Amino acid sequence: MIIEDFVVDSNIKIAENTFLIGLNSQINLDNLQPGQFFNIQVSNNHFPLLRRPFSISDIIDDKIYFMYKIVGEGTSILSHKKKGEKINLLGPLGNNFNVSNFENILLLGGGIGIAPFPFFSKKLVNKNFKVLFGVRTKNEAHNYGLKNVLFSSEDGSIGKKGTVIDLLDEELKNLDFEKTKIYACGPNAMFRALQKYLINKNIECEVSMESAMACGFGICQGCPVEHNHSESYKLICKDGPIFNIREIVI
Amino acid sequence: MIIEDFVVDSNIKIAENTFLIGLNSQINLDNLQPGQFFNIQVSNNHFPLLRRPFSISDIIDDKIYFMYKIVGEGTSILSHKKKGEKINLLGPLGNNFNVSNFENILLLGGGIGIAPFPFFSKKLVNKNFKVLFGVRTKNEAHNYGLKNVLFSSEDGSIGKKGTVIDLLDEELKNLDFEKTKIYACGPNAMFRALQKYLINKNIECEVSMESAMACGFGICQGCPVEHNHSESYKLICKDGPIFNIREIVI
Amino acid sequence: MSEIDLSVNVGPLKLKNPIMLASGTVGYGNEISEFIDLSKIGAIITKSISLKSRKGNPPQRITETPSGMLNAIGLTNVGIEEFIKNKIPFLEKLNSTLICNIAASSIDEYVECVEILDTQETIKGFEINVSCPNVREGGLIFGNDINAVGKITSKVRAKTKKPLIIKLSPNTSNIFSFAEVVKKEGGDAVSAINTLVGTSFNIFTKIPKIKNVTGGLSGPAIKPVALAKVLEINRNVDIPIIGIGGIMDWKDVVEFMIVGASAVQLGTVNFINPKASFEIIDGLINYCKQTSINKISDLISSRIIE
Amino acid sequence: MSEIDLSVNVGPLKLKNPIMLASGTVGYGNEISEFIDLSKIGAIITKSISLKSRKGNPPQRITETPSGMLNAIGLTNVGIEEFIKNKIPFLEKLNSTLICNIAASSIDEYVECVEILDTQETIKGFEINVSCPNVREGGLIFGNDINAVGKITSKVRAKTKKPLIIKLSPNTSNIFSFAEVVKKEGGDAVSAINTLVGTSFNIFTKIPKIKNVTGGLSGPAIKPVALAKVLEINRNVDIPIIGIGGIMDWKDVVEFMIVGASAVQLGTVNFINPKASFEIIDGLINYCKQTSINKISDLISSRIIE
Ligand SMILES: Cc1cc2nc3c(=O)[nH]c(=O)nc-3n(C[C@H](O)[C@H](O)[C@H](O)COP(=O)(O)OP(=O)(O)OC[C@H]3O[C@@H](n4cnc5c(N)ncnc54)[C@H](O)[C@@H]3O)c2cc1C
Ligand SMILES: Cc1cc2nc3c(=O)[nH]c(=O)nc-3n(C[C@H](O)[C@H](O)[C@H](O)COP(=O)(O)OP(=O)(O)OC[C@H]3O[C@@H](n4cnc5c(N)ncnc54)[C@H](O)[C@@H]3O)c2cc1C
Ligand SMILES: Cc1cc2nc3c(=O)[nH]c(=O)nc-3n(C[C@H](O)[C@H](O)[C@H](O)COP(=O)(O)O)c2cc1C
Ligand SMILES: Cc1cc2nc3c(=O)[nH]c(=O)nc-3n(C[C@H](O)[C@H](O)[C@H](O)COP(=O)(O)O)c2cc1C
Ligand code: FES
Ligand code: FES
Repeated sequence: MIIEDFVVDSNIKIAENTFLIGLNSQINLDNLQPGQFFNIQVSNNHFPLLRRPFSISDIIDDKIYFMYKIVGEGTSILSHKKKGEKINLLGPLGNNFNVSNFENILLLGGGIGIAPFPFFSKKLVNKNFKVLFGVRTKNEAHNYGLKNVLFSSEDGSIGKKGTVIDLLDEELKNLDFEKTKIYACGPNAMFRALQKYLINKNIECEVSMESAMACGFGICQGCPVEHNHSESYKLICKDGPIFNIREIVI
Repeated sequence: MIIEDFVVDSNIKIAENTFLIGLNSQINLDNLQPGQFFNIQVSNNHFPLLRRPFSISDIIDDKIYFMYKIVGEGTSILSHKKKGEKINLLGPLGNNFNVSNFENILLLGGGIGIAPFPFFSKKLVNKNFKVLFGVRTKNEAHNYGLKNVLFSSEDGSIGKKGTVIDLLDEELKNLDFEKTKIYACGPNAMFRALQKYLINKNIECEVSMESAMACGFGICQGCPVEHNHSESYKLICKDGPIFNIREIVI
Repeated sequence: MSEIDLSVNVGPLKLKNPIMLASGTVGYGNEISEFIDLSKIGAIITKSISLKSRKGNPPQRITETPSGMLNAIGLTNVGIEEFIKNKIPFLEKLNSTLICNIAASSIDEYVECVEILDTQETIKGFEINVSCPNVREGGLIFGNDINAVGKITSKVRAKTKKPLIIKLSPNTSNIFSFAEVVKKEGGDAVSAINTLVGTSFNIFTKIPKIKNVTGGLSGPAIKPVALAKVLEINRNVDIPIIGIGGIMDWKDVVEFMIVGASAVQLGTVNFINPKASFEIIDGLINYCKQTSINKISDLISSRIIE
Repeated sequence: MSEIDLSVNVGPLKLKNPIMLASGTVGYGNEISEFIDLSKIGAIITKSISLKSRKGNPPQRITETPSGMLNAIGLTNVGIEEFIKNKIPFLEKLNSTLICNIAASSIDEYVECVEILDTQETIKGFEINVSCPNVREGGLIFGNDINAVGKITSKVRAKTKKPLIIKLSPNTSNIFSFAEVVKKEGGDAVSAINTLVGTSFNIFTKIPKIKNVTGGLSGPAIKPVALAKVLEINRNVDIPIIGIGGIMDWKDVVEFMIVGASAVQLGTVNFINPKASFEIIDGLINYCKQTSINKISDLISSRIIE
């Protein structure tokens, strides 16, 4: 874990309300794992007060990328950062996606939940994987850093009309459940649907959970999640953000 | 009084910690008077919360200029504004310097108190005036928009060694008190010294007072000054900021 | 212009919309009327008036704090006589709904003020300030003394039939008990909150930034506290509440109404954006349209707590 | 490294410097020890410990507010047994000055906890949390009941000779009376303040942002209130005070000490900058040099009020 100022190298819009910020890294990026995140201080005064967590979206040479959607004050401030400005990162934080030996890998991204998958895809080069990217409408769609992408959209403006679960359902028709693993990232509503969908289907599935966070490294107890294997809550920032979908109460 | 976004045209450093910001004006600047000020919102989130008051420093064509010194969060944020950014102005506020028919006019600026004098000087073109500019050290000195400047510095690094009152004393030796008027702007400590210095000298003197301000236009009662001609306090933002030095309690 | 019904009732007080301008943050209306049409605002509350004029506290009176400000104005005001002579006629001309806020140093002074002002037709209601943190008498002494608040309410009630609002102090552990007493003694509504007691010192000179040493904290910093106080009252006492504290935009107004406020007051924001009340009314109309609400009063206490 | 004497005494408690890490904002030290050397900090206060482990409140537990945050963690903790077995040895190894914060649901539970923990040599003192706003029992019920605070103090005092600090609630109109009782019943110091009660609602779903509905407000927003509480205690009661509330940098520490704090605690800032305590210590050294202070304890109560 480090706390360090990073210098903005680029900050571009890649889809509606969606940006990709690239930072020159002072630290060695070799050991970073897909699914990990950094807690980012978006301004150097205390407004907003808390850091904002963002998954590692990509790493190219000595640059680290975060993909983010403007949803409030913090992400809006981030979107105004210009090349040369500094922002402070705390991390890397959290656990990572578990790459096991499955024949088929499906990466499920709901909205900005797609963020960790460019980096993750790179670790899957030799594997048979597809990215299922669910959006509301085609303006939100992009394929930055992604290969083998299938889209679903709520309004049918791109890919399959429906949710990313509908798309998943279609894909799974041709796959052997036991040889397939799903990695999902998106809003809780999507996870709830996914959890329900997977009942009675023998498919492994890891999800990257979101939560309001203060610290991001386990000292505030602000990010609990109910977990089947534990009497006490697990912490999303420290025990997660990646969990087996069957072990958590969403 | 207007509340309006102005677009930054330039923002340059003119001396140590001292900047000049130029804004393209949407409003007619013809009626603005030297000594008036605007209350400026330095950021469009609420940090800092309150506006910051700045005197009109200069007007060139359709551009208005403010000269400011970095003393805290607000002025620091202001110094980072770039061409094209917007800042919100409320004003014009306050009364103005009274230009009367005196033979000799002395403009006394202590530190950033020099700010209103470039604009004021322009209204004095046909008059016999001198600017006495007191600084701590020569790094603070500049002559932006000023003519006939004499300096004093505490460390003697530029002009007369001493305070601006010492410089004034020297200048007044050759002048007829009754035909001379002083306009002063600076910190309260300078006004207290000036008030004391002028006792028993029959010289007219107007000062531009500073105060912490919330509203700047008379609704918060946050900027009182004790006034000899009034039982209640006067408001610096509305009844001032310009007062006859003999009528106020500093 | 809009089909949304913005009107609300605060007990017997009928307002064209829930936006009021808070006492002490708009003087007597003259300056702010350069920016907004006061007849379009729910109501304007005067700076606290007392029997005799008050000079107020010496400078420095205000200072900024993180997302807030401290003030110790000290209830500067022109006194009742001057108020009636010069301030009321102006506000009358502007067609604004006028609520008169009263501060006093004794229970009798409150009563006397209300008696004198009750004949003024332009005054549509009274807000009794028992909660100013910045004066020795009539401030927190009353505000934190539940018997005093009860007595003031009942005695003032006896002198006026106009809507009677008591403005409560947040500097207490059980604000709802105060609201209870107000209701029992015949008050029509409570407003909550006045400022929180705070202070700030210069670390080099070691002197307080505010001459009065302590001041009242207002602005966005106090919004969560204000909301909790409104919620506490609303959960425990059946009395209309006017929500105050840190409102900057229409979203904050909606939040206060959801939590339990029948109307709100804007304070500090007037200093930063004197047009805020107008922008907020527009924002509320949009919000109602967007969420298919026809009557804004439907928002009041519409919180959902599982 | 520096000739400045940073040590302070909080009653019988001797600290190498006035910087303590506040309860609930550094867990049991393990995570933050990756960023700072805990042996260099004045003291670390544990997350509130209770007799049995507590699961705490369901999510969502925190939300941000202007210059602050609300939390309703609900005193999640591992319980005394696990604390003694696994947490104390770690802190002992790090050579940190350990203060144990205790929360309980009854007076007897407080007493029992202290009795059990008193034998632990690593524990250098107790901080009794009678002021958590987020649990039904042992929270504000005690914190706002002056008799309960008196009783807790005297009964706990009887069980330990170690420094005894009572952590006071700010959600009261007369915090100094509580400090008075603490002194009378043998407490060594008070810490002030715990969080202010606040809330926040989502204006579209109309549900509270925090599952517990209300939470505790911390961060820079509350600093002026915290300073005023410290000042109120210091003006009225002769007892050492640990100042807490909204400290972000060394300037804030100096402000608290000038106003009357013998030491301070850092809370929310640890989440944003876990190295803050170190940077603050450096800042204090510089300030002392710059203002020619040799002993930082000279700052305590050095305010100048005309
Ligand atoms: C481990 C982790 C990784 C994340 N990775 C990414 C990423 O790669 N790209 C990305 O765009 N976002 C990511 N997020 C979400 C991101 O942190 C939030 O969108 C961001 O904090 C919002 O900040 P804001 O100030 O713009 O919005 P705010 O003004 O704080 O909030 C705006 C809205 O977003 C909601 N919100 C705030 N924080 C969260 C949160 N943590 N989770 C869910 N909803 C929230 C609020 O309730 C509110 O409705 C991640 C979150 C976590 C916990
Ligand atoms: C009518 C008027 C005209 C002014 N004109 C100019 C100008 O042309 N150029 C310029 O640089 N400054 C001017 N000032 C002062 C300027 O408003 C303050 O320097 C500014 O508000 C400081 O903001 P900040 O956030 O940077 O500092 P803060 O962090 O708010 O304060 C930093 C320090 O400055 C002090 N301070 C803050 N506000 C004031 C104030 N209003 N008066 C005196 N001390 C203050 C604080 O006590 C503190 O010590 C004027 C002030 C007034 C009232
Ligand atoms: C400068 C100032 C002066 C105030 N004067 C009064 C007053 O005279 N009477 C009163 O009842 N409240 C007074 N208040 C309190 C406000 O009416 C309001 O209750 C408080 O500021 C909280 O609201 P806000 O956060 O929106 O400002 C004053 C507040 C400020 C900031
Ligand atoms: C997430 C969180 C958890 C807290 N838990 C505790 C606790 O268990 N016991 C306690 O006495 N105080 C607890 N506090 C209060 C802090 O110790 C401190 O009094 C308060 O946060 C004010 O300081 P700050 O503004 O620096 O954060 C907690 C505060 C926060 C923000
Ligand atoms: S965010 Fe602080 S413990 Fe997880
Ligand atoms: S600054 Fe508000 S009245 Fe002068």
